[in-house]
Amino acid sequence: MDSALIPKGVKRCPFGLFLVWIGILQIPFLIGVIAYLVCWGLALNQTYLNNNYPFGLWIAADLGIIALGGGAFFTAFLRYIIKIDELKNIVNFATVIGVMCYAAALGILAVDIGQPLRGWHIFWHANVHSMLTEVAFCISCYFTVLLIEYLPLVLENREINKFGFPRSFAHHLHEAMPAIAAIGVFLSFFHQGSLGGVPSVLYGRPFAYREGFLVWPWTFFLFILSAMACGPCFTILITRITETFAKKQLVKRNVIDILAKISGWLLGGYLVLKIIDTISWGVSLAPSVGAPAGSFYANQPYGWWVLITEVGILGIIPCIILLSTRARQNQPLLILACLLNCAGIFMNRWIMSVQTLAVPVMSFDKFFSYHPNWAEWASTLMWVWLSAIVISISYRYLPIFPQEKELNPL
Amino acid sequence: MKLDRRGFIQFSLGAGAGITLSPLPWKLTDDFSIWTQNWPWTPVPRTGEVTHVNTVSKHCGSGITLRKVGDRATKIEGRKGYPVNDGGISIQTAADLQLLYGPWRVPGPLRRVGKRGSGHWENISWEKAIGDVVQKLSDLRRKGKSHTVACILGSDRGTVPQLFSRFLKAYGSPNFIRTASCDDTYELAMSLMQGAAASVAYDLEHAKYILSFGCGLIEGWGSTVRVIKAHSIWRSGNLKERATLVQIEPRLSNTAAKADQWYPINPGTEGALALGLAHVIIKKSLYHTDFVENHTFGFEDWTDDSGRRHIGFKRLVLKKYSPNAVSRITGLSAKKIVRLATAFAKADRPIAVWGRGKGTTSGSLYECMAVHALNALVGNINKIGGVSTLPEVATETWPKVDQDHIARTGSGMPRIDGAGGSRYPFTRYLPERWPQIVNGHKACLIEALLVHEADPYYTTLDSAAVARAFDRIPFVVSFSTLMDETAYHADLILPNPHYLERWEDAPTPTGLQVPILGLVRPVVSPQFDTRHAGDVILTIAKRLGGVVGDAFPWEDYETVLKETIGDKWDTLEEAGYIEEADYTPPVWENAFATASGKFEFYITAFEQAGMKINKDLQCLPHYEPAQPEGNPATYPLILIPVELTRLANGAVGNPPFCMKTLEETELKKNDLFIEVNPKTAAKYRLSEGQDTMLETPRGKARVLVHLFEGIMPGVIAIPKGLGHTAYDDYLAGKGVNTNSLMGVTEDPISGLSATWGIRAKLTRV
Amino acid sequence: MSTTEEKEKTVAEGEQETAEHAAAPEQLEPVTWRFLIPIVLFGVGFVVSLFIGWVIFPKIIYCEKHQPIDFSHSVHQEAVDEGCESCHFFREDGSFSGIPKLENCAECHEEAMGENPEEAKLIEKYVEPGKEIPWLTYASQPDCVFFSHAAHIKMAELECAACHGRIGDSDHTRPYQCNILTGYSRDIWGWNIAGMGKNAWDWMKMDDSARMKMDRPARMKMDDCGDCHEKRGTSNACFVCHK
Amino acid sequence: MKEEHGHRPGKKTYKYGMVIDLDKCTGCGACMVACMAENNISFRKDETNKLVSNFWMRVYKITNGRSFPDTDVCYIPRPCMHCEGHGHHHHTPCVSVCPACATDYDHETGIVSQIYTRCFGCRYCMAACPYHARVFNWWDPSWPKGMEKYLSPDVSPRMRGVVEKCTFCHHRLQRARNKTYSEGRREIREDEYQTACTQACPAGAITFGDLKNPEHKVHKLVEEGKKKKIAFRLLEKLGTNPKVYYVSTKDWVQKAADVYLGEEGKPVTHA
Repeated sequence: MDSALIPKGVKRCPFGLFLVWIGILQIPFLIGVIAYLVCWGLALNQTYLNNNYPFGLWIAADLGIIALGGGAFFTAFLRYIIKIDELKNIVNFATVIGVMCYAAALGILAVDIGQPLRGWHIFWHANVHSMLTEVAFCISCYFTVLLIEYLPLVLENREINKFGFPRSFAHHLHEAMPAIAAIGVFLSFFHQGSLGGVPSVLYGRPFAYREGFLVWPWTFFLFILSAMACGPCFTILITRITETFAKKQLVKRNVIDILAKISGWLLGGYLVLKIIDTISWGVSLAPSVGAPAGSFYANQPYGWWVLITEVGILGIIPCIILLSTRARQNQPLLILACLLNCAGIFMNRWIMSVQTLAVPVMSFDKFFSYHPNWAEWASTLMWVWLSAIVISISYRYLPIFPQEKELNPL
Repeated sequence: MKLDRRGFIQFSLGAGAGITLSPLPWKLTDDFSIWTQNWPWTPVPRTGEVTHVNTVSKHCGSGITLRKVGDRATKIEGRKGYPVNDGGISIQTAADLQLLYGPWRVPGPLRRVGKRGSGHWENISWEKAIGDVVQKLSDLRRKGKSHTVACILGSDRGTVPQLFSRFLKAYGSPNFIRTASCDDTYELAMSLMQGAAASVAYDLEHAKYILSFGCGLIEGWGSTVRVIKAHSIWRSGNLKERATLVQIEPRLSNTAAKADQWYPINPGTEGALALGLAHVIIKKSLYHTDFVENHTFGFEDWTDDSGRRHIGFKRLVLKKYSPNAVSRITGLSAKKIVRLATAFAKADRPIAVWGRGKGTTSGSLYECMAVHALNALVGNINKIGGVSTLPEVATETWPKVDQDHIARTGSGMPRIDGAGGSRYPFTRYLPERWPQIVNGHKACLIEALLVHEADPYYTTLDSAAVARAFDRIPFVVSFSTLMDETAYHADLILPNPHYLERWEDAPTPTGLQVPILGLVRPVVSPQFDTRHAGDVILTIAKRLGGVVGDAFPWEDYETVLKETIGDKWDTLEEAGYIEEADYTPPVWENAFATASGKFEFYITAFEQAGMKINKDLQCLPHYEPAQPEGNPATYPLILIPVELTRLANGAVGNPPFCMKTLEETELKKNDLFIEVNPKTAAKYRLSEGQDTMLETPRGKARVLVHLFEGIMPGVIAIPKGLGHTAYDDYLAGKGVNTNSLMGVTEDPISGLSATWGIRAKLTRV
Repeated sequence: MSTTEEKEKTVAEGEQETAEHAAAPEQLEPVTWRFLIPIVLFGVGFVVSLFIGWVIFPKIIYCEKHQPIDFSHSVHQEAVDEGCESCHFFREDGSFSGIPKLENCAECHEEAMGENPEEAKLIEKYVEPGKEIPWLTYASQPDCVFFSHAAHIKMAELECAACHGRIGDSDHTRPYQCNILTGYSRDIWGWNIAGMGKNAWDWMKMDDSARMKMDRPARMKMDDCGDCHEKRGTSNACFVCHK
Repeated sequence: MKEEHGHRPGKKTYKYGMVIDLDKCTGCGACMVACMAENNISFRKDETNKLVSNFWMRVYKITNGRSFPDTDVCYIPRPCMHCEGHGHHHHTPCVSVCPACATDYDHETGIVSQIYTRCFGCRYCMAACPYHARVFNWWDPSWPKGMEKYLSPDVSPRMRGVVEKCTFCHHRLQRARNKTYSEGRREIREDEYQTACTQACPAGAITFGDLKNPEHKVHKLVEEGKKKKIAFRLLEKLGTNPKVYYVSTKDWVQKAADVYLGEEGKPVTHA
């Protein structure tokens, strides 16, 4: 019954089935909405955040999501600036994913702050010295950019495209895309870095604090690199998931392979730097404040295993897979690599935000462990479900995968 | 059609432009911003003229300055230059405004409706309320049952307590009871050993070596601020000048933590240690020869007129309390005992202080005497940095009460607590004993009970027995300002104003060596329909008429106060206090009003009072092991109640601010923590925060375990001051009342409670 | 879509439109006024919204209240000899008494001193029952603001009028306007609804004497305090004006 | 950045700070209560979870981690350190990170402010402060009926969702200024500006004043303490450069001040 809206030459599941699918996604989504209302209505005592853990799941998730969303800017960068043409077949989808990631980032901040109605003070009374200000500005700017990148896709919907104006507008946008992408890329490079700065300028927290290059601590660059390394993997992951649900191939494997390979190299580079950074921190910075590196891993659940898992299992292993052509070609292995890589980034962001606060600084500080409560989980995951809904709709009605027709002739 | 669409667009473009060029969006943004910054439900305190007024705190006798904004009291601060505290303030006093303005105040006269303790009250007029009391009391008096009326007060010093005791005298009852404190024992010890009719005073400020037998000096012994200030003096100057504080206690209390040396000994063996130290001092003849030889009696063996030989303190101590013997009792090595004794005796200005915790329990007389004997040995009695008797600022005496027949017979009757009788001739009050006696008789011993500035229902040992005793008292009247447990279980509440709303005199705070009279004055307008207890007593007496009425010639309490202070009034009102700074205690020659006219190691008073003394031992400071209640087999551990600085455990409940300052290892939600040594814990497989059942012969309670290295293995400590049932849920329902776990162990010679702990067991739940 | 298409369309629409306006026979010179339509429509929208923004909006956002008593500053100024500080005095601790309490008024107005009906009102409504007068404070700031009169009057030696305008010479109390959203007096935002103009940023440039000529007080928003502090080289740290 | 404000040459500046004598401090807690009463700090029925309860001044109870009977306990009162943030980037840790300029370092007084109406509760400053000196309003503050009566108009009550902290009783400085100005003076005398905790402390363990002024007690105490090697600051090594000094003759306490592993490799612990 919605066939008129569905792109020409492609097949979609029956409308009823589609409704059921959306309906199912609605349920967890609505629970998330309730969590939001609870936190806004009854204040943040409804979470497990406390004075020792002013940052928790929300901030960690924010850092993680933005890193994953890095796929959008990086693919755009490769497509429009480095001009790797194959990538035009996946850049649309990368954009859709990016839009949702950044929407989530902003949405989560809106519940994390204590006085959401005053949130705009961050722009109105901005403190240029604060990493958070930098982040806020870049994120919101880049979010607009992503929307602009997403808009032509919407306009290319069959029905909308009938009207002259949208058509031409979409057309012009497409022409402007490289420029827009360039802006986006610039913004992203910046805020991905600033996010790295967020924990690392805290010189009261020796676990996260880093010296650096000019005003930027080393993590500034680590974050950029890691975002570029995992972004594409996340894009691949979501693409493959979509394919599974769509029960058809949507992107040619060579396209995916390019992304995977690049991702592998970057991940490798990142790991090298990360290891250097960790070691130099361990031998110079940590001791300089009177605490052997070991004392930072003294309290469970934040023992040495954290570092090993993050760098080893979730770093080196996927890196090897992505770099070896044969392993990469093996689809299950590729998926595994992508999964590990994304998990690794998430873990890294959690460590940089939450473990930073978990480590007692004053010698007589008690260690307290923190785990998010239902409200934090529900409100964070809400964005996963919402993204699923948006992606489903976009996939159904918008020409996102240029190769779909070719790969699945009717 | 199309035109309309375009037209609309053009119109809205214009509108948009117009609005943008109008203040509307910009101003709205700004107003919205302001709106989000001042929520209507966030209180905005009223401003006004700031004034400062001085008065005296009833908690610790400190001078305080109230900061007022308009008619509102906004802050209590320590009064600069006040002799007791000079600017400092105690934690409870600092939070007092919460009690003044708090919902736990009794709003006006209340009469019980429904079951007692059900918390159902009706507001009645003062007329009616006082009418009820007068009715009841006159009936009893007519029936010749005047002696069945009792009063329980927190103190017997100052005009208001005096009015109560005078009332009983004129009315015809001997039953004026003061709630328990170390004064009970000290007054006894001082009267027996020095023939003085007052409690003790310590010149802590000038002492150089302070040997504390379980005194919670820092926790709030005597007048909190004053002692802490003294401690600061000990800690001032260069390290050599500094005084030495030695704490003897099985637990690392605040005082122990601040002490230079902490000697944990088996609980309840303080007396033995004191005698052990005496042994060393005598043996090494380090004692003050002049004082001991010329101004004491019963040090050496002596023969009485009948030619009977009596052993002296010296022989007794040398015979029975050798370091090794004492070491076996106390668990402290003989070497340490010798070292400690030597250090103490050789120190310049040593002083031995006694009175467990904050001094809210009476304790063993012989133990007190043993410690006091140490002071005698080093001859610091009435000396600078030594011990003297609590001095008071002299005030006018009241006209004698001329009693009628009923009054005479009534007040001639034996006291319901058995104090002052043939068995305990020297004891004045037995506040922990009356519940058993009341429960022990079929007949109703107390027909009417008046309670003022005390919370016996909460503070008396063995809560279960106390509750039963209360049930057997048909008429209970509380004068409480706050809805405390006693008020909650009373039949009638005649609320006294908060001390910030009323006049009263504040006599020398406990343990202070200088006579000080403070003036408590109304600095806040009355917040509720309250009436001064003094005035209420006057009215009751007048309404009863006859001799009772005649005994109270003053028309109101203010007159009583003014006339009592007499010609000093103007000075007092002007300065807010009178301090006789140049007071010095009498010299040894005329310091002792005992039969021998000397300081008595050997108490002669006992025989004179016709007490059956079969052994000299009974007249000398000695150690009588006071075994804690309970069978060691079933109750392997020893539970000691401890007092915390930040937790008020007296008649007044802990204010919310102070509750907030409790450590997370003292209270968690509504459960308190007991302190357990990790070794003990390991033995019973208990871990930090463990949910545990604490059981004693007197009761059981659910508690949490806190592992603390500062407590002696085998001993567990539980904080006093929790487990309130009245007040408000800022305080009520949190933790347990230690008194519900404790029983009364009577001191054989004084009849006072010598309870310092009880046997207990822990089982995981 | 190309621009030529656009034009054709417009014309087409135009014709159609006139067709509807059948009452027009002179179809020969149709273009003469048609081009006005968009401008007119735009203009209408523009004017209407300007009107709303400048005239109606202020009426809505501010509600007007009147002082309990129509007080004449000028009359009292003559009666007293210490100027403003006779009634608006400094206390010993340097704090400022602000609007006088009833007792201050009662010092003179124990009984009526004249026939003035307002005075009569004062006496029987407030002095006799001993009820404080519920004055509406024009210059009251939000609770988060700390303002020291001592600092401004005693130290900086500013004239009262520098901020409060010539209220001291007024014969009647002007209506008090209260912002329905924030609940604050209009004087804070300033009487120029645009938050600009003579009373706003101009007054910073004026010397005190000029400033004193203002009949209405100056704007009293954070930026104004900030500007003046900047100008006079006084600290602008947060806690200087916040509590 | 508000930090530069009031940083003007030729202007008399103060450097207010504290010296706390841990030998004298008895852990009685009067400072905490005095602070709560002075600064309209809210309280709730259950305050036993210290992670969400509101303290500007918090007294820590620490032990040396030795076993009975060698255990020792020390009390460490902890107000806001009002860090000068020397060393690293000359920024107070919490000030430089605030995205909305809701807190600043006043170079005229050395006091770190907190503006509740500007703060929107991102809590970045709390993450930046290693002393836990900053607390968040997890609840909307409320007072039992009648108790608003004791609220002081000098300190603005906070709302939910904002961060607050010790201000060295800045309103008392304002009071002192009012007084001096009305007396035509500019200099504020030592006794005219004292914090609530300093005044309340029965032990006289807290001394407050201008660290730069050699006439002031704090200055003398710091000098003397440094000479005797008994003065120290918390987490000196981080370079936060706090303005609160501590004095203790106990060796293990001095060590505990810095990130350090105590006797037998056991860290000193919060008792």
